[in-house]
Amino acid sequence: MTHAGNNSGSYLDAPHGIASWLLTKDHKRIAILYLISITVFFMIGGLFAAGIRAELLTPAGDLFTADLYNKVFTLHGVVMIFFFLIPSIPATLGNFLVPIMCGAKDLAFPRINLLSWYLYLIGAMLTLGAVFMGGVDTGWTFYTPYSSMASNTNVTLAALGVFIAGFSSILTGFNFIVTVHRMRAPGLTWFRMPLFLWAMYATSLVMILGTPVVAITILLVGAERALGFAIFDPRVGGDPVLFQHLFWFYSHPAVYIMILPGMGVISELVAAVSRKQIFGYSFVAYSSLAIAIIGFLVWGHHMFVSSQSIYAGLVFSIITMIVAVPSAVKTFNWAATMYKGSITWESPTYWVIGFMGLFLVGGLTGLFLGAMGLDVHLHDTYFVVAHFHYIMVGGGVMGFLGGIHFWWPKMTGRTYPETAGKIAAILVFVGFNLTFFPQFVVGYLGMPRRYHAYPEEFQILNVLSTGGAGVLGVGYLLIVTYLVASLFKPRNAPANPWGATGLEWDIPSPPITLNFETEPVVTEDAYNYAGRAQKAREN
Amino acid sequence: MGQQLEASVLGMWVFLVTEVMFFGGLFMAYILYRSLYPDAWLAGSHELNEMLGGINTVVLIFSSLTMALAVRAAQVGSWMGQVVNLILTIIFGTTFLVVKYFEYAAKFEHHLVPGPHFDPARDPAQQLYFSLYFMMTGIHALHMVVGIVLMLIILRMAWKGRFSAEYYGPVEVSGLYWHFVDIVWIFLFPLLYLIGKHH
Amino acid sequence: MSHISSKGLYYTIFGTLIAMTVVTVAIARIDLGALNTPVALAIAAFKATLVILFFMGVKYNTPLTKVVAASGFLWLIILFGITMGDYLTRAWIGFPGR
Amino acid sequence: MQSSFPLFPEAASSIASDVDLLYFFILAVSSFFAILVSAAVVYFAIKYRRRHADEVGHDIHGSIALELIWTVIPFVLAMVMFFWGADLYFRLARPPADSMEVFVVGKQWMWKVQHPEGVREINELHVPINRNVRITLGSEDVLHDYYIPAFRVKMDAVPGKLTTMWFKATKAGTYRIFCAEYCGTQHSGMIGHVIAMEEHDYEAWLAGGRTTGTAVENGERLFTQLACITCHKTDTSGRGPVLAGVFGSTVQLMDGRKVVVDENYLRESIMNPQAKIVLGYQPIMPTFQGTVSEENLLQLIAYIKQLKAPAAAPAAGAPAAAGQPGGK
Repeated sequence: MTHAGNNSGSYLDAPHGIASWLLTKDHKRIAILYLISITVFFMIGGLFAAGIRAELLTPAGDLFTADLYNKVFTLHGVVMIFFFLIPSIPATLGNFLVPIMCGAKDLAFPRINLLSWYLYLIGAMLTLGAVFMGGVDTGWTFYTPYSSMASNTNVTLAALGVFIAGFSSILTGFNFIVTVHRMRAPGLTWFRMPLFLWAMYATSLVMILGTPVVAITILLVGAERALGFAIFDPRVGGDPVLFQHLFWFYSHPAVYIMILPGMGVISELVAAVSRKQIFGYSFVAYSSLAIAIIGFLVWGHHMFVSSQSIYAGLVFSIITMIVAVPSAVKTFNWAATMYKGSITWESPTYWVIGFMGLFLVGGLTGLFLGAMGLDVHLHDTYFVVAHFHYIMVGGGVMGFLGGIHFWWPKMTGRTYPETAGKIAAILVFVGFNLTFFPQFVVGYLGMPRRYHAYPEEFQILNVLSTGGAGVLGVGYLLIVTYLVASLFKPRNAPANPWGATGLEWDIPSPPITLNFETEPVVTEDAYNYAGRAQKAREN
Repeated sequence: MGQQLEASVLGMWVFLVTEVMFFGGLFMAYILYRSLYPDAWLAGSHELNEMLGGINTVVLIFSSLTMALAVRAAQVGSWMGQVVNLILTIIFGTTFLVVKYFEYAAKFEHHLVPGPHFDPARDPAQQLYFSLYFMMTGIHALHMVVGIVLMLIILRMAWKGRFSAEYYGPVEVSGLYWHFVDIVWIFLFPLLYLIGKHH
Repeated sequence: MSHISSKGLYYTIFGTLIAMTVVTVAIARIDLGALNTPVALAIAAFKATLVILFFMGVKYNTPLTKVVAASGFLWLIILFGITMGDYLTRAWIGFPGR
Repeated sequence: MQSSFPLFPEAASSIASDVDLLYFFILAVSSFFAILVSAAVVYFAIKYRRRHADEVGHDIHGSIALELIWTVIPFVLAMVMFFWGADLYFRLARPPADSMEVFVVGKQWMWKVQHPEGVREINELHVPINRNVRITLGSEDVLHDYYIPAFRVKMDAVPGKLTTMWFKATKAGTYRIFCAEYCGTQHSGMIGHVIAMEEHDYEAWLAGGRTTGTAVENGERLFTQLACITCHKTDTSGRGPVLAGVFGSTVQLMDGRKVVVDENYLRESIMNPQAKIVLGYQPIMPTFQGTVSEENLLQLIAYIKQLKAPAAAPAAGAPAAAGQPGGK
């Protein structure tokens, strides 16, 4: 099914001009706007990361001053988390695919969708403003009383940026929830939905229930700094640990905002590269909801040594162990999906396997940290740093890049060189492991995080880590290069290059502005490869 | 139309859930510090004017009634009903803010604003009470301002006769927001003003 | 949604809300001991429920809207309950900061 | 101190090898599943590779039995890890009764240590081996965290309250101390050493240390200097409660609550006296916020802690019955 003739009506072409993009209400164009902005922020965050790794090449703090180093790691965290990871998959692939997978013309509230991008931009600009006005040095966690009383940096401005970006995220989640509830095409029942939609729905729940709490918390820190109010101030009896409760009430679930979409992408990719119904569809679907909901009950595992009550610690620890189970269920189901599949060796497969390898390590090392007695030793060491990078970069970014490689022909109408795609996936996988695996070892040795200088016995592992970061950086640059280069080539992508099922593959690449010429009617389950092949044989 | 209205109403409810959680952080701090410092809370609430708080509660309940009637007027297609009730809603909302202004002014006068000018003779833990008082009522008042602007827009649309029994979504959806802001105050009033008035 | 309540219903709700406001102010003047706060909160919750059910029309709305409205309060309980669970059990072990 | 390229930290406390054992258990379980799943994925990807362009996979939808198996097994293993970890954590949280006490105060960017005998040190901590050491931690400014990797112990120092940690060193030697909670510019410079010594070496070190009186003596001096004594008299004629025997007792507050007098209650009563007024007393005590440093505070607490109720107290039964004026 090639709609070469229809490409003139593609969403990329009409209407023309910058204004038509900046004022667009088309979810696909907004996805592209987001894609461009988060790529820019990924590069900024990556530059900060390179700075961190360069400083840690030697034990002495010789590249940056301590102050500068603290600002660099703070901004690495703030930029990567709030301006890259949280919007990464939801605002790009999610924006692009949620309406199409629902069989709808657009999201429920297209104007609010555009507003969310502008809020993101305003938040990002304020935070960048804080960078240019001298930076901020509190760590992305903004812990009080350091952030409210001790730091002399631009905390208020950076916090305001994060606050506003939070609303951008809320609006995205809100739009997805209403869209999934109200805009599904006839016949698209909940259990016929692609698993990516389930994952986006679960993610959106976390966004709307958690984000407002961190927003008000950051606002309170702002009020302490700007107005002299006392909320967490220990001098008048305020409790800094309350800040940690409120902060992690959002920021732990926020980890699921970063990983659930990646899981959704991988569910799609596993089925497509294996040309097979996903194994245990309903278990994978429900596990997304379970992770989103149970994930709200575990925040105190960030506080095992914070002077939180040990009994509260018990509750948080046991629920943490429980929330590991749905993640394990997903992983086993993905692996089982490949059993007796028809597995292609095109580039998306490399990302799928890479994701599984890294996510396994990330998830399993969470068990070390959930076990309280062991966490006392590991808390705030490089073990934690390695763990969450395996989850958020190994899981989140691999999922994001896998998704980008998979849907790139659909989004842009272009194809990228397959070999380059495979090499990039291997480089990222190898570079990533080389960067972060040594950090588990150095973490168990006791190297604390956020250290500008460190004892000499940790050096060799840090050198390995920095070397790996170089490989990782080359991998990312390679991807940006060939994807951007592909934009200058003619649009030659077929409507369904992977032979995958799903409404998005039934429409031309790139899609027309209204997605569908006629409203689609769904008559089959998702991933009905066997059924379709059967039908093809009968015809 | 029904589809669109349903989506908007659902959307507003989802948004209100985020609002609940937004205020939830403040209430969390309130619960904790009140349980830790009951005496400071008692002393703090004695500085609030229960009469003004009570008047504002009644004013907001009036505004909720006129809001509900405005939505009803739109549903039955009464131009007059919409315009009159919306104007009343705006008037009540503004009254609330004026009263609030006088309350705030009194707090400034009595050195009850937390920070360097806070009355040093008072138990420092009262700074927690007044910080929360200003944050809670301040953010609530900000929501009132947004609500009033929203009502002005709706009033303009109603004036032009944009709403009918077939199309009244914007009135209904803004009404939901207005009622929510009222509900927040229904909790703030006893929690901030009425603690231990028997003393 | 398409349900239109009678004006009479709105006036009745309004009257009840005003009455409950008077009651809560009056009760605050009586010392109920440990019950002071629970009673004040119960009255506030009752008033809020009236507003939600009738003025906001949840009573006549879809089950989905009811679930959404309830979820906000459920999540509040999670936030309050678990956090206070920490503070209330802090002294149990008898070692400071544990 | 160690080889120049260690891959595993030294284990020098009574709990360290137990923590390591849990670590190796989880490591073994994790490795097993990581290798199992990775191997399966790679094997499937090769074995079931696509042979021709329009081939599709088998029509398999799932298996309830398998789902149950891979839900229940991880769950059971996770619960084992939970109980094991919780058991260790409770041991780490409860200092044994016979522990010797050391006070540590974190301040941007140093660790100030006071031994009960009066010896003080900065960024170093001398302890005897084979004795339980209980550390009471305070902070002068922001959050810090006292971390001794070789002992596998760590605890936040939280401004506004005191926290506790303990360990028993088992091997003489010098080990690193880190600040593990980010605390500003020189966070990575807030490091030091624990010097674990044989008992007799420790005694010799203590004897050779310069001291300005024991913690209790310093506390007593402060108690007079700050004029605490004018209100907190030894008999009930003072405007503040009698402090003898108050530590560990339960007192009734003005608002009807009862609290146990522990280190944090004493601390709060000095820094923020209005917060919890004992029944029968006026809220007249001034705050000592800004006047008393965390170190002085720990000395005052050490002094108040050892004040014993007069032996001939007429009150029969509990040393300080509830309702009887207690702390302030």
